[in-house]
Amino acid sequence: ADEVTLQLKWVTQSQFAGYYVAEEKGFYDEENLDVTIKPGGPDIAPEQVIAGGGADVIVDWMAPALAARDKGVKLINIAQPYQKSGLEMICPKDGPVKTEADFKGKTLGVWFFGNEYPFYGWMNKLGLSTEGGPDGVTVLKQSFDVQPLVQKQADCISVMTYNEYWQAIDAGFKAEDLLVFNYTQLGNDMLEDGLYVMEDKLSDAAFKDKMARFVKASMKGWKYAMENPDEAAEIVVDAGGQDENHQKRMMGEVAKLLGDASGKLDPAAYERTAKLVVDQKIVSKAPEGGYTTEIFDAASK
Amino acid sequence: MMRALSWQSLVAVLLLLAALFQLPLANVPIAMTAPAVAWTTLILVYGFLLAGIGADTFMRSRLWRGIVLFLCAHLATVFLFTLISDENGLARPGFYVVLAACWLLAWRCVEILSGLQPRSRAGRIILALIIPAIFGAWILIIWEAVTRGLGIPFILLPPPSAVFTKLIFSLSVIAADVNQTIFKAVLAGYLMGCASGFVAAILADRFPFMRRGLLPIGNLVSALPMIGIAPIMVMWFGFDWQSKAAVVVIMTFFPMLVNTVAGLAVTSTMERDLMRTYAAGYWQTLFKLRLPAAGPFVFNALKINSTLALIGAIVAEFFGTPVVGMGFRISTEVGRMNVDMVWAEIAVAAIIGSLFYGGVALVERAVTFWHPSFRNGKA
Amino acid sequence: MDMQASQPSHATVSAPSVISAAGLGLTFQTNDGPVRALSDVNLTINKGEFVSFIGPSGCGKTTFLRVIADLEQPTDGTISINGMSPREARERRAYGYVFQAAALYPWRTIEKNVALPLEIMGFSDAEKRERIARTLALVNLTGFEKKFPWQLSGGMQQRASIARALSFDADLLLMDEPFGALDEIVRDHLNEQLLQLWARTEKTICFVTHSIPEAVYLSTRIVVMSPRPGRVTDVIESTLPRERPLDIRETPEFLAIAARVRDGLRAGHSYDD
Amino acid sequence: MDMQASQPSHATVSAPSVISAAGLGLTFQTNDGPVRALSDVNLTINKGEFVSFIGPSGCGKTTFLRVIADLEQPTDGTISINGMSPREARERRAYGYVFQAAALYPWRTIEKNVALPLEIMGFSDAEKRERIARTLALVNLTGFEKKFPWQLSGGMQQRASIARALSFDADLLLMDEPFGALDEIVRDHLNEQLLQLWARTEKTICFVTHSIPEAVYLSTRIVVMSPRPGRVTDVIESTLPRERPLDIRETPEFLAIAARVRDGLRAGHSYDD
Amino acid sequence: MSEARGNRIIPVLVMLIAIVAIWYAGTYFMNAPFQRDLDRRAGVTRSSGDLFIATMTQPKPTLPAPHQVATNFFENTFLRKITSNRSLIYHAGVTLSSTLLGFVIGTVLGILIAVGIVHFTSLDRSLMPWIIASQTIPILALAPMIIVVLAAVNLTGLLPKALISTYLSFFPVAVGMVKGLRSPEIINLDLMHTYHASKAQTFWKLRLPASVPFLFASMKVAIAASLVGAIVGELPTGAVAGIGSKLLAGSYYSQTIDMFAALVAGSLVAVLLVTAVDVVGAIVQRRMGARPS
Ligand SMILES: Nc1ncnc2c1ncn2[C@@H]1O[C@H](COP(=O)(O)OP(=O)(O)OP(=O)(O)O)[C@@H](O)[C@H]1O
Ligand SMILES: Nc1ncnc2c1ncn2[C@@H]1O[C@H](COP(=O)(O)OP(=O)(O)OP(=O)(O)O)[C@@H](O)[C@H]1O
Ligand SMILES: [Mg+2]
Ligand SMILES: [Mg+2]
Repeated sequence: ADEVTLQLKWVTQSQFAGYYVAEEKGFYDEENLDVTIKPGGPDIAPEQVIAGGGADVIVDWMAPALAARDKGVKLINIAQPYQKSGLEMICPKDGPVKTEADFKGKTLGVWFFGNEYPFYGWMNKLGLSTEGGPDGVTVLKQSFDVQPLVQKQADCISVMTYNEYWQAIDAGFKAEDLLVFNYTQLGNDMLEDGLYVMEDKLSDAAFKDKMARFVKASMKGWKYAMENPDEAAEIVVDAGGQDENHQKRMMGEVAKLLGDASGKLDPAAYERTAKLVVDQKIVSKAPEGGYTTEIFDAASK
Repeated sequence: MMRALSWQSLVAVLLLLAALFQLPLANVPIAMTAPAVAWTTLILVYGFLLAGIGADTFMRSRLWRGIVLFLCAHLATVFLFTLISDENGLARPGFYVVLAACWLLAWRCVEILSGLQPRSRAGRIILALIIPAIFGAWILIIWEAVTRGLGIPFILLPPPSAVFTKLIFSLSVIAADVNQTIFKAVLAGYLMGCASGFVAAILADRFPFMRRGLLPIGNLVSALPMIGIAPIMVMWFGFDWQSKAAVVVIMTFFPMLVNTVAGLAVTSTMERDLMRTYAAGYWQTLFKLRLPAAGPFVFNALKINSTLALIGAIVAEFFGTPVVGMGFRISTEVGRMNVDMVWAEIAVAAIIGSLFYGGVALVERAVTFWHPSFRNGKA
Repeated sequence: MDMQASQPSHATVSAPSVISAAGLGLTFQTNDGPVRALSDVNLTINKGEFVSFIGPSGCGKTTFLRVIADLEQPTDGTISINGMSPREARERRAYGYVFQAAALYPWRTIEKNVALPLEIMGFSDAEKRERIARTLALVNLTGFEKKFPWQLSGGMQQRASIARALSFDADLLLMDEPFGALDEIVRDHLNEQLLQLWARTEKTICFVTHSIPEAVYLSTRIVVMSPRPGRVTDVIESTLPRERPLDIRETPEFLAIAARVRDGLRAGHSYDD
Repeated sequence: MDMQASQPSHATVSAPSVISAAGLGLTFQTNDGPVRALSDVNLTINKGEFVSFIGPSGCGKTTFLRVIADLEQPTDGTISINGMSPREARERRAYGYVFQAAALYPWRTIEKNVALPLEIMGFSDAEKRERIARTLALVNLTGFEKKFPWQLSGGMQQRASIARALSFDADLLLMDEPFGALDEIVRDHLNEQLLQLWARTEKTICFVTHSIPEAVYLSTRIVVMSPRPGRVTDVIESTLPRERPLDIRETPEFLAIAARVRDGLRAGHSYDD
Repeated sequence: MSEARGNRIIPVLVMLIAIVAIWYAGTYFMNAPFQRDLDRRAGVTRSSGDLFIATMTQPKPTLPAPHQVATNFFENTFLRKITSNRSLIYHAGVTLSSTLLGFVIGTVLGILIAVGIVHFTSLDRSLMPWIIASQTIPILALAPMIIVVLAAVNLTGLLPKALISTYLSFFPVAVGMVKGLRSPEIINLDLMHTYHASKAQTFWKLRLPASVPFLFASMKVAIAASLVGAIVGELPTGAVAGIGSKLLAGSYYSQTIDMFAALVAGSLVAVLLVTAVDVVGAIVQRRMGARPS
């Protein structure tokens, strides 16, 4: 079988259920693939891993992938399982923030490590400085939980619809207590979990073929996960995911972001993301060739 | 006077001969048209190296031999690097062979300098600085040669020259980070942690019951992975420097406690009996005998803590910060693929850490000058 | 052997007793069981006496001095110093103690080391200066005030520690092998000076030594001790005059006393340590 | 004073010279400038002699022994050991050295400590066993083979270190104040034993001491030294017979030699250390 | 004897009880504000006793109560199969293996460096300042990158984590051993010289045995450092297994109770390791004739 190493962006959880399901259900085997799934973590940059040759394909967000491309690591998107963004900002309703206009002078929690771009894009659009002060917002590098809200260290914090949002609920906030700013709804979203490979490897036909089979099997896994969320969550827990209930709920939420679960990249979404990274000067020049439909097309045959 | 060729020189000669079979040393980029330049460089490199070997073999004065070797080895290295400076991944095996010859001569130079016994204080200080400096420089030179020569991807390991450039151009950002991490978190935490550890040690000393209860616990806690509490401290004390300082306080408290208590116990029975014969009180004995005697131990803790404090603060910043600070910068810039910035911060951290440590060591030398370890300064 | 050396058989019966021990015993509790360091010691020392203690290693000489100085508590018998308990005597700073090692504090200069007891006892600055100068001159260390202990030879350090014990002018001096580490010539010299000091100041001195000639040369009385358990086996009165030039040591009288001390010593000695 | 003590004026002129020093000098370079530790030492020591070195602290006694042992390099003059350079002599293991402190290795038992030089010199196991047993018996330590040094008294430790120096049967013994730390009785006993050993084995012994009686009692010749710079000021031949019971020390002949040594010593002495 | 032991244990017990009491008080004060917020949102009013109980039983407290931690620790230690990835024993085992590997490599490396420094002046002069400087580098910040870079050259699994432990543990060993190898007094070295012993003989028969107490003292520090290295090294390996991953996972999901249980497990491992080194040291030194204290 052909060996493929997949580097995830984060720890094992239902966010990546499709890949674990494809592995567990033998979809990869059907395509004659031997897939190794490497979980990520807070300080793992998948871009670095793939540049160092530690993976064949990675799950990454579009903005950091384009940034890496700008730095000479020629990453290219070959499929886009997540068609919608799961990023949100939540504020307690009894807090000072009621609308976007109230952000001025407030403290907002943000994740970094490549996850900060949508936020900066949004603030850019609102014309708010992120340097603090009465006319700007104070940015906190937030931990990956909802403590800042519990401890009232921030007025609003970042959450993923499928993960931290539910931690807030678990911590005792009710849905009606929370004000939600959804990046997708506000039109500030950037593409999230997509599959990326090194561009130069695509010149190898065998590799291309391997990737096409990988994408095909992975999307089959995603479809299965969408249809059988509880089973998918259990598979994730068996693979090392924490907290079964949490994973089940996460799977339900993730399913909402997959769209038709085809893994097709919407060029318009790509262009919007590309424009945002240029606007924010994350990259020095407008990205070119950040994606290819070749693999996806081959996979859908 | 001719003496036997030192083994470093001998091996260097052999390496230089071997390299002749490996020419050219580096692929010349197509853009660079004049091969004559490459040849001139090669001749210069060989010339300097052979001059160095000659000096090592024929010169009389140790000092001058050291100086000439130093110049020859490093000038040769500089010219060698011009061969691969245009582009990454140019070096061929011969390059490394010649580099190894340069390194051997530098080693020989260090050996000669180590053998010098300068009479003047200034001479000794200069020597004490220059020898490790050569060693450090060669770590950087080899690093540079490997990253550039092999064309290692920038985001895995940038060459030191790129790190240095980045450092120079980002001074204002780094200054803000240093201010946040070092001057707020580390300094405050260090002072509080050391002071409270010291006071706790004296309390433990005054009340034996407390000592017997606290010390086993202190010994235990000082072996614990205190890094694990960083996320908890962030949870409790918020995102700003206070939580980092709290981590530093906890990490520095126990080493200080344990060391000071040990230090307070070092006085000999006879020294303490002397105080008893004067019918001296507890505090008189403490201030006139036991604290001065504990000095070396207290400074030991201060030195250990100086590196612990830095590491603690930086790691704590991984778990949540305002958007400034060395730990913040390191973790976010990795995410942004600005690896040169990461290394620049690390370099600054190392320099500040070394200065911090060195400063404490100097104060130690001034305060505990009487301790035998400073007296018989046997090299 | 005169085991009941309790009463001073000496001439000056009228002199007040500075130290008087009766049935004194001390047992240390150690891991391997009790160690009987002193046993049934009866001894009275009068004002102005110079008493040497001699005996093999481990016979309790140091322990006895430490009991006097209230550094150990006796387990049997009684002892009184100037009619007080050792504790009271210590709190009134009744004695100066010279340890076997110099025990100078390395972070203090010689002058500061000598000043140490004066600081603790709260002497005024002027008085401190005066006393330091005087006692350092007494032990021939003028000019070395600002040196640190490790910059001095062993003999000079020992002299500094004697100066320290003298500085506050206690009437009783307890000296535990103060000259053990010195060569014979320096030792002779210091012996002479100590005798002079004693003659001049009328202090009472208890002096531990391993050297028979030193004991005979210095003392008005020599207490010979023997180990296991530590006890007094002989008390020898010196018949030498108070005025003693160094070459008194070659007189037959001196040698006779020395021989008696040696016999006393040998009797209580075993050879395997 | 007999400054040119270069020729042995002793009876056995025909005995081969073991050590001969001519114009020997040694200057240490220190931070505060050069220290002249030895200056113009002329001395010949013949086979079978027992030579004591005596002199105030810092006069170069240890330094002289260390030069013989090739632990220091002389800066002037020449010295030869059995006709070889000190270095060659050391490499042929020509001497045994007993340091002032016992310097036993605490992690080795007494027997292993004595075995140390034998191991290094590559003796066979059987021979090692035999020699250990023999030398330990010689210093009266049989039965203590398996003890660790701290389980022995100071005197026993010192005897073990002497056994160690004797174990490989060098013809020359260099002993630097070996009995300095012992009390008088033990010292007397060891002195007697050392004399017996010397009489039996015909070794040549160089012996440093601070004690005049010890020097006189042991030696065939006494070398008196004086400091700043360290030099030989007197060489005194002993007229005592080879056979010496302990009480020879009270004879007038003994006292006369002792007095001469004391005079020689005092002449070269200054009192400030 | 038993009285002496009682004298040693009672104060420790009292201190521990005091700590637990303070902990409970802390639990109340740390958790109460959020509990009040919750109650306010839910419109509940509680008596103060009720509030106290509520702060002790929060599922995701800011500071878990000692009994919550103890229960969690007990369940995850004794009630789970050792192979289960919820078992703390399993995670401790993972951390232990890389700790020990790193510790062994670090100790060997430290000894080698010390031997080099003691025998070559050029190394002594040039290396020592950098060994100190090396420890001021926040290696922990570098750990993720190191693991990625090592993965790039196909070093994965135990070794990369162990190397971080190595980096932290070689330092105390090197420094301690330099001291130890230099601890023989001049007189002992001179003794070897009079025997015309070779450098190797001097090393094996004098320097090495003399350095043993120093070695064990620094190994105690080194093994604790090694444990820190292993825990930190686990964070960037995808939090798959090990105490570090439990800490991290706990912090992702605000499972403070889990985090504290993991901390307790880490502490126990630390105590065990340090004690083990201590015991081995005592045995070795006893064999070598150290005086029982
Ligand atoms: N603190 C102690 N604990 C237990 N035993 C002790 C203690 N101090 C002294 N001893 C024992 O008491 C005995 C007498 O000791 P002491 O120090 O008085 O002897 P010494 O006559 O001064 O001998 P030296 O001439 O060697 O100084 C010895 O057997 C010694 O081991
Ligand atoms: N390594 C050294 N460096 C510098 N000076 C030294 C050194 N060793 C000895 N000296 C000096 O050389 C002189 C002679 O010293 P040495 O040790 O030979 O004296 P000694 O006669 O053995 O004295 P003691 O009786 O105190 O042992 C002294 O002044 C001493 O300070
Ligand atoms: Mg004593
Ligand atoms: Mg000497």
